[in-house]
Amino acid sequence: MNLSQGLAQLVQSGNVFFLIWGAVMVFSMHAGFAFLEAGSVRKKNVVNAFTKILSDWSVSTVVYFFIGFPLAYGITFLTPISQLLGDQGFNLAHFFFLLTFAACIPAIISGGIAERAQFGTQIIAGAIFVGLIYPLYEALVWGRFGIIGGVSGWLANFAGVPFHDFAGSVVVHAMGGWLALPAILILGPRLGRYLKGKSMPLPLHSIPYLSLGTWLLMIGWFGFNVASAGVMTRVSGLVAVNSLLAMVGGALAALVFSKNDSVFIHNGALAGLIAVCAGSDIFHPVAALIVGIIAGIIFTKCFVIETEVFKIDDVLGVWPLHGIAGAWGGIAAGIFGYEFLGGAGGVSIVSQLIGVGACLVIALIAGTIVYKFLDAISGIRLSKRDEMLGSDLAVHRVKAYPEELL
Amino acid sequence: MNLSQGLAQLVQSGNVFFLIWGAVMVFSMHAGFAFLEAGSVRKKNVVNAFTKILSDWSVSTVVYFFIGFPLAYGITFLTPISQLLGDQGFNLAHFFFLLTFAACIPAIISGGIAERAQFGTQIIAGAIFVGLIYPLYEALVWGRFGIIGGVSGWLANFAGVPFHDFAGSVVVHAMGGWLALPAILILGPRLGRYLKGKSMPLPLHSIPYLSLGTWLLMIGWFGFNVASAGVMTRVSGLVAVNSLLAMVGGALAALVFSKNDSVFIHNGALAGLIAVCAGSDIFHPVAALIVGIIAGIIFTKCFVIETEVFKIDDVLGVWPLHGIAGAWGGIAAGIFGYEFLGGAGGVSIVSQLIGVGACLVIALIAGTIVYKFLDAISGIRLSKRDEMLGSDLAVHRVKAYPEELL
Amino acid sequence: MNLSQGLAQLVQSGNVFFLIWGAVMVFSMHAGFAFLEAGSVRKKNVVNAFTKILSDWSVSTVVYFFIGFPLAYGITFLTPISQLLGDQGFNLAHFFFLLTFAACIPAIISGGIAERAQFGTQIIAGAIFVGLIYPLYEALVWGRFGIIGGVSGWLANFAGVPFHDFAGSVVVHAMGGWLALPAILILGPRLGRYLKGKSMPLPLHSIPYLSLGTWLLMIGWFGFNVASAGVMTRVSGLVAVNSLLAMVGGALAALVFSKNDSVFIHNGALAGLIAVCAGSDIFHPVAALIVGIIAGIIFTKCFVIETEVFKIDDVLGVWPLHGIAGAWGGIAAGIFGYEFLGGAGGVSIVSQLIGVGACLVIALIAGTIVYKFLDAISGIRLSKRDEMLGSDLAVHRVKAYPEELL
Amino acid sequence: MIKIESIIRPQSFEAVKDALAEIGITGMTVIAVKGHGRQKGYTEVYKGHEYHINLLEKIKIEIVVSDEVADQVVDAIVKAAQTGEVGDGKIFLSDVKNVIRIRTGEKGPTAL
Amino acid sequence: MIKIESIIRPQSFEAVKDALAEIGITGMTVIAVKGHGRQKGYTEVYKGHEYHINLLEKIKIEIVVSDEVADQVVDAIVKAAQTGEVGDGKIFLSDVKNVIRIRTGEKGPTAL
Amino acid sequence: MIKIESIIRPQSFEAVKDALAEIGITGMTVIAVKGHGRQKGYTEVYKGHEYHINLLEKIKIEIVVSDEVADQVVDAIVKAAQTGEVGDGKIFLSDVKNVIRIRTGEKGPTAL
Ligand SMILES: Nc1ncnc2c1ncn2[C@@H]1O[C@H](COP(=O)(O)OP(=O)(O)O)[C@@H](O)[C@H]1O
Ligand SMILES: Nc1ncnc2c1ncn2[C@@H]1O[C@H](COP(=O)(O)OP(=O)(O)O)[C@@H](O)[C@H]1O
Ligand SMILES: Nc1ncnc2c1ncn2[C@@H]1O[C@H](COP(=O)(O)OP(=O)(O)O)[C@@H](O)[C@H]1O
Repeated sequence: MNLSQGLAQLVQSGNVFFLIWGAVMVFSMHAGFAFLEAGSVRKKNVVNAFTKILSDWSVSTVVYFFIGFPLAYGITFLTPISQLLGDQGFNLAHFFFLLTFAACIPAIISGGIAERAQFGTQIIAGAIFVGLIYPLYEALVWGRFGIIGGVSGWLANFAGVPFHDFAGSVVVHAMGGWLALPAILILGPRLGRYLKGKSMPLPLHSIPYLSLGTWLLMIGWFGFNVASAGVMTRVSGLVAVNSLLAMVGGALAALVFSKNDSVFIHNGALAGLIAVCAGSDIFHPVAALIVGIIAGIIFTKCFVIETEVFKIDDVLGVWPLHGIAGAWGGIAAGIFGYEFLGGAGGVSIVSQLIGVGACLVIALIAGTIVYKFLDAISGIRLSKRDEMLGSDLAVHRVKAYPEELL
Repeated sequence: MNLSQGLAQLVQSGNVFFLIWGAVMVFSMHAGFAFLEAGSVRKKNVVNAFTKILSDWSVSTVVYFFIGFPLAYGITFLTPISQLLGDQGFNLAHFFFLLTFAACIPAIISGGIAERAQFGTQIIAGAIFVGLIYPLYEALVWGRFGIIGGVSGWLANFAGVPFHDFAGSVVVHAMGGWLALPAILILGPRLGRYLKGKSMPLPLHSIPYLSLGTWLLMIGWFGFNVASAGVMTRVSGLVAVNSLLAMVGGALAALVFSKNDSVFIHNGALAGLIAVCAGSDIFHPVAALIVGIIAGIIFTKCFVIETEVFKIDDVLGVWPLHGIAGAWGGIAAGIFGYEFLGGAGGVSIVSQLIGVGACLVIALIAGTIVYKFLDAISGIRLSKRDEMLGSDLAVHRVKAYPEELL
Repeated sequence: MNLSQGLAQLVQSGNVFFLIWGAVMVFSMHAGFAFLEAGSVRKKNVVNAFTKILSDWSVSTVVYFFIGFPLAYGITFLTPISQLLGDQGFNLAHFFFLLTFAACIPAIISGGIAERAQFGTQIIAGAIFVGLIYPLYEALVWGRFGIIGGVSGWLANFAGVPFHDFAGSVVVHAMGGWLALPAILILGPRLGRYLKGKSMPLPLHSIPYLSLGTWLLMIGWFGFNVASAGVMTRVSGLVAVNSLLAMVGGALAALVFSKNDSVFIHNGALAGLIAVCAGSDIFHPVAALIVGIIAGIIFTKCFVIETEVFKIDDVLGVWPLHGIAGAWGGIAAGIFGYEFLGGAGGVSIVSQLIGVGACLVIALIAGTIVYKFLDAISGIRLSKRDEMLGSDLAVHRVKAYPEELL
Repeated sequence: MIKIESIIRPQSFEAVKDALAEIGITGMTVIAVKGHGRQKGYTEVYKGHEYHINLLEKIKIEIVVSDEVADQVVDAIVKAAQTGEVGDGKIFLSDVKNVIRIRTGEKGPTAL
Repeated sequence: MIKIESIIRPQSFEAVKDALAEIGITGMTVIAVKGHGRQKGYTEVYKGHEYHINLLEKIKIEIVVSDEVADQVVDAIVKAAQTGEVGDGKIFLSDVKNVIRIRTGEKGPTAL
Repeated sequence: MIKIESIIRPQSFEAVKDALAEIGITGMTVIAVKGHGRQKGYTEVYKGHEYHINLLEKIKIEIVVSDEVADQVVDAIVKAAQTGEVGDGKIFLSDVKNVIRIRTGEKGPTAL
């Protein structure tokens, strides 16, 4: 083997390894989703949280493998193994990495509709989103249609530069959050959540689980953003540190604005991470800190408005967290990405607004149609009796702590 | 430094880093073993689960460093440090990676014999397995004897191709599961597990811990399988995606066959991962999915038959999980590895059956001898009083939640 | 791109990725600190543990980014983004990695002063340490002053070789532990910890959390030590295996000396890891095992002496763990580092003693001044009422398990 | 004095507490219990083995009052906790001979 | 009516429940308690400091029945819960003045 | 015989247990309860929504003794559990008709 072949092979190996590393990091975020939800619901719905996240992941894998990924990128894996191995399985590793993003959609929704949604219909809704809706928008931004995100797509022609979403503030998080909103509205609040117009927050199960979930998400997020470079040779320390600074910005802002509230500081860190995805490759670190601070404030304020003023029972606050902070991230890339604000340039606020707007429209429409349809066909909400008993016993016939008292 | 030296050094660095990454991933699986067991036993044996796994790991490290690894590969580390550093410590990294496999043996057994086995004798049994029995079979398959797995070993001559076990479905999991079986049988069931011939499953402590353990195992497994390539330059996206698909296949099959049972979906995912190890480098992804589905069904059915029909008190179901699904994985490599079933070829069902058979025979004989011997010498079971009190208080003199009620 | 450019770029990418990998590993150790503390305190201070660690992390990030890192290394990031991206963000990745070390300081202290220290003042103390004190000593050893650790610094001239602390036994752990000591002494014991001169250990909340925290620390530690190589091309399998052997040495020694105590075996593993950091690049593996064994014994004995004889209420035992075992690690590098004891050489016991001594002096003085000062200004201890109610309700107005009983 | 022990559904607890507050009762001791009665339970499955569970979560409230107000308290609880379905719970009344307030050492009805 | 409070070992609970079911008793309230008595405890060690613990886990069963059946219930419990070793527990009997079934408002023995 | 039910602060429990041991009382049953009374509670905030909580953690100790020693027991508890601040708790005394020791089947005061 000569030198240039050796180097090429090493580059390829490095790229495959890099993507697998990233994919596994984001895979571990799904354990984070599970614990975040398990900590935030009541004890009687804890088993359901774990089972749902793992089932959603599994179904997502199958539909994204056979349908979603081929749809978004025009690459199918129903080809001979020799072909799959041709590039040391780089395409497969790429699929794995992007699957971990796609599978966030049902995981995000799950937290909003917890404690009263049916298990079966939610799995189906998740499959539809991961198999069709998400890949559609993905194809527009990152994939083969490129109308919004392609360097020579329609938007690039229209606004000068394409929509920029480096690691999915919009493609993943805003999409998930805005798909969740119709689901939450159609389902209505949990029994006892609002009594005679009075808000009666239902106590959560466990701050330690909530914290564990958050840590798993925070840790894995560095895979989410860093490996979004796509290949190791484009890895960037800037992406890592921007993610870091936005995360701590969100945490600190939430801490201050909530007066030391533990639930908010954890969610604030996540809000910062969600907002920084889009522009983490082009922000100056100081800008990333600011973007994160704003995201932390957004979550702290919007969650309270959503649940107390609008009386929308969004259990984990996924709409303000992923939906609004994600949209903010997309817009922020169109602000702090500009060179005069310290950014690396190559963005346009117009493109960003259009890209974000397209996401919201698609998500709201798709979410409404899918959940209305499923509701009409088979119902999406647990029966009153099942909801009172808790989905753990009603659906999975086991309690979170089977041994407890006798 | 010239280019070719630079490249060679980079390759070597990459390989060392790759193996350390893999080793750490599998090391983290041991936390998974601990939580899986802690969640599946009763509260009074939770501390014991944690202490046992960490002690087993520690003892395994020492015996495998001084005895097991040298035995299997003919490499000793009792040499000058200059020699150890010669290859940037590649051999040491390799040892670390393989230790993480070897140390699975006592961790697997631990789950089957939980809640009634003595702490001390089990440590000794683990040391014997990791120091002698496991390295023996390892040497036959992967190591310096190569009779079963070597390209020019006896089996390769006899059946045309050697036994193929890429990442240890058989070498690690079947070995662990079939070593556990005699231990479980010799110990007998826990007090109260079968009353007057009636099966009375003892309730488990915590589904969240069981789930955490499973997630740690699932995440780390990508290190287990991917880093089994041995060097970074042979990393393969196919291995990662095959592992993924078998995992979700196992999870989904278990979910369906158990009617939404949370314990089964988690174990089903593990069954899929166990079964795919052997052939993850040569399966077509679709075949990996099928192998996983079958593994999920195997666990769901066999566990119930084992514990309800045969009345074998295998607490975590390690025999069906690691033993049977592991053996299935070895055989599956000899089915779906064939080119006409989409595989990469180079396997023989005859070799696979012989390789698996050899493992089972060695494990059953060694397990029986070691546990019978230890039982005769010093007893392997807790006293009735200690078992009723729980091993946490009896052995470690502390409860899992010392603060609870006063 | 020609070959040598290609190789150079690959080396750089590898180095950036390597450091990010390491940084994320050590970042995940902070979840470990949180769970270790949450498991070791009483239920009424669990939320505080999580909130404190995340707040400390966030504040540390900001102060180390703007002040600490520039101070220690003379590198600032308030430069144009083009410059930050020049080396693919290698400097930023380096900052991230070193931040994860710096942020250990408040996390270490946190465990010693738990359950009675004020939230706000502790955040400020942490900021002072991470922004000024730690970077000062860091600059002396690893950074731009180099008086103690530089190859041409004062100590190198005085004793022939500079102070050797590969991965921070002294720079990080001893510094943290000896800064904690004055804080613990100034605060005094928790209410009810010593009654009429009698020691009344307060029961801990959860062994599973303690174990989870320990596992997170143990796993992440391989990033701590391995990535201390600084660049991937200097990665060393020896460092990984030395860390491993010291860890199991510490665990086994603690297990034996504490008679199967679960708290001690977990802490013993950490003691081994703390002690091995300094010399993990130059010890022979057998020496690493011995260093770990001694560290395990040190913790087991010193903790009991500290809390039972001297009646110092060091909740998690951070002084014996990080302080004493860390200092031992620094000294051990000056013993087992010598070639006649199997080491790689290049060390001097005189340098090690001076380096360790300097750390202890700086830490004791700085810790005393900072805490005395804060105590005088605003008080560092919770009011009696708040301490009795627990900091969860007093400071964060939420309980760890809000749902519990009604 | 009379001791009123009520076993109620957990979800009725807030309403009962409010009803008691309305009639001026604030002293009470609350215990998490499991109840067994006519109420149907549910099925639990543990690793493929089915169980029928009929120990259900209940809340027990213990209130000691002077004889005169006992009836009023009982009525308030019944009203607040009644759903009409099996499992609403029971109230048991029994005599209390004496009460001591630890803080002051006071004895008898005034100590309540 | 009589209130029968039994404090038993947790591991005897299933047997006691079965024995009660056999004689037609299903109404009961169950509480997890800690008991202190003659039974030896165990040693706990927390970070090198030894404790002797003698608060042991027990189950308390409260059953209210009409006077006639009280003896039968006591016998059934004693039989099912007796191991003969210290720590088997105690049964306390006391009077109950009235019972109310919340679901219907019924009072007196028929409300049981 | 008399049943002494004391509701005390968790932090007083060790002192009460010691005081009881001193006067020779070791048989007791202990229950974790929540208490509601005059004692001020605290504010809890859950995701931006404030609550006032006044169910506080208490320990309930149940002791059955022969009539003669009841006063002595009450005095010991009051002394050990008194801090003088609201929330110290209450002691309730009531009659017990009979006691059975499960281990032996013994009945009456000697079974204590
Ligand atoms: N005889 C009894 N003694 C003690 N507790 C009882 C008795 N009967 C019922 N209970 C308690 O009251 C609860 C409700 O009783 P149940 O028979 O289910 O409903 P209902 O009171 O509506 O007929 C039970 O769960 C149990 O806790
Ligand atoms: N005087 C008492 N008052 C209240 N509970 C008691 C009393 N004596 C014993 N108990 C309860 O009965 C349990 C068993 O009592 P113990 O003295 O250990 O055994 P035995 O009843 O076999 O002599 C104790 O753990 C405690 O819960
Ligand atoms: N009438 C009552 N019935 C039952 N328990 C009571 C009653 N009054 C008080 N308690 C219990 O006693 C505890 C202390 O009472 P509280 O009024 O707060 O203080 P104090 O007894 O010092 O006036 C309460 O938390 C509650 O558990």
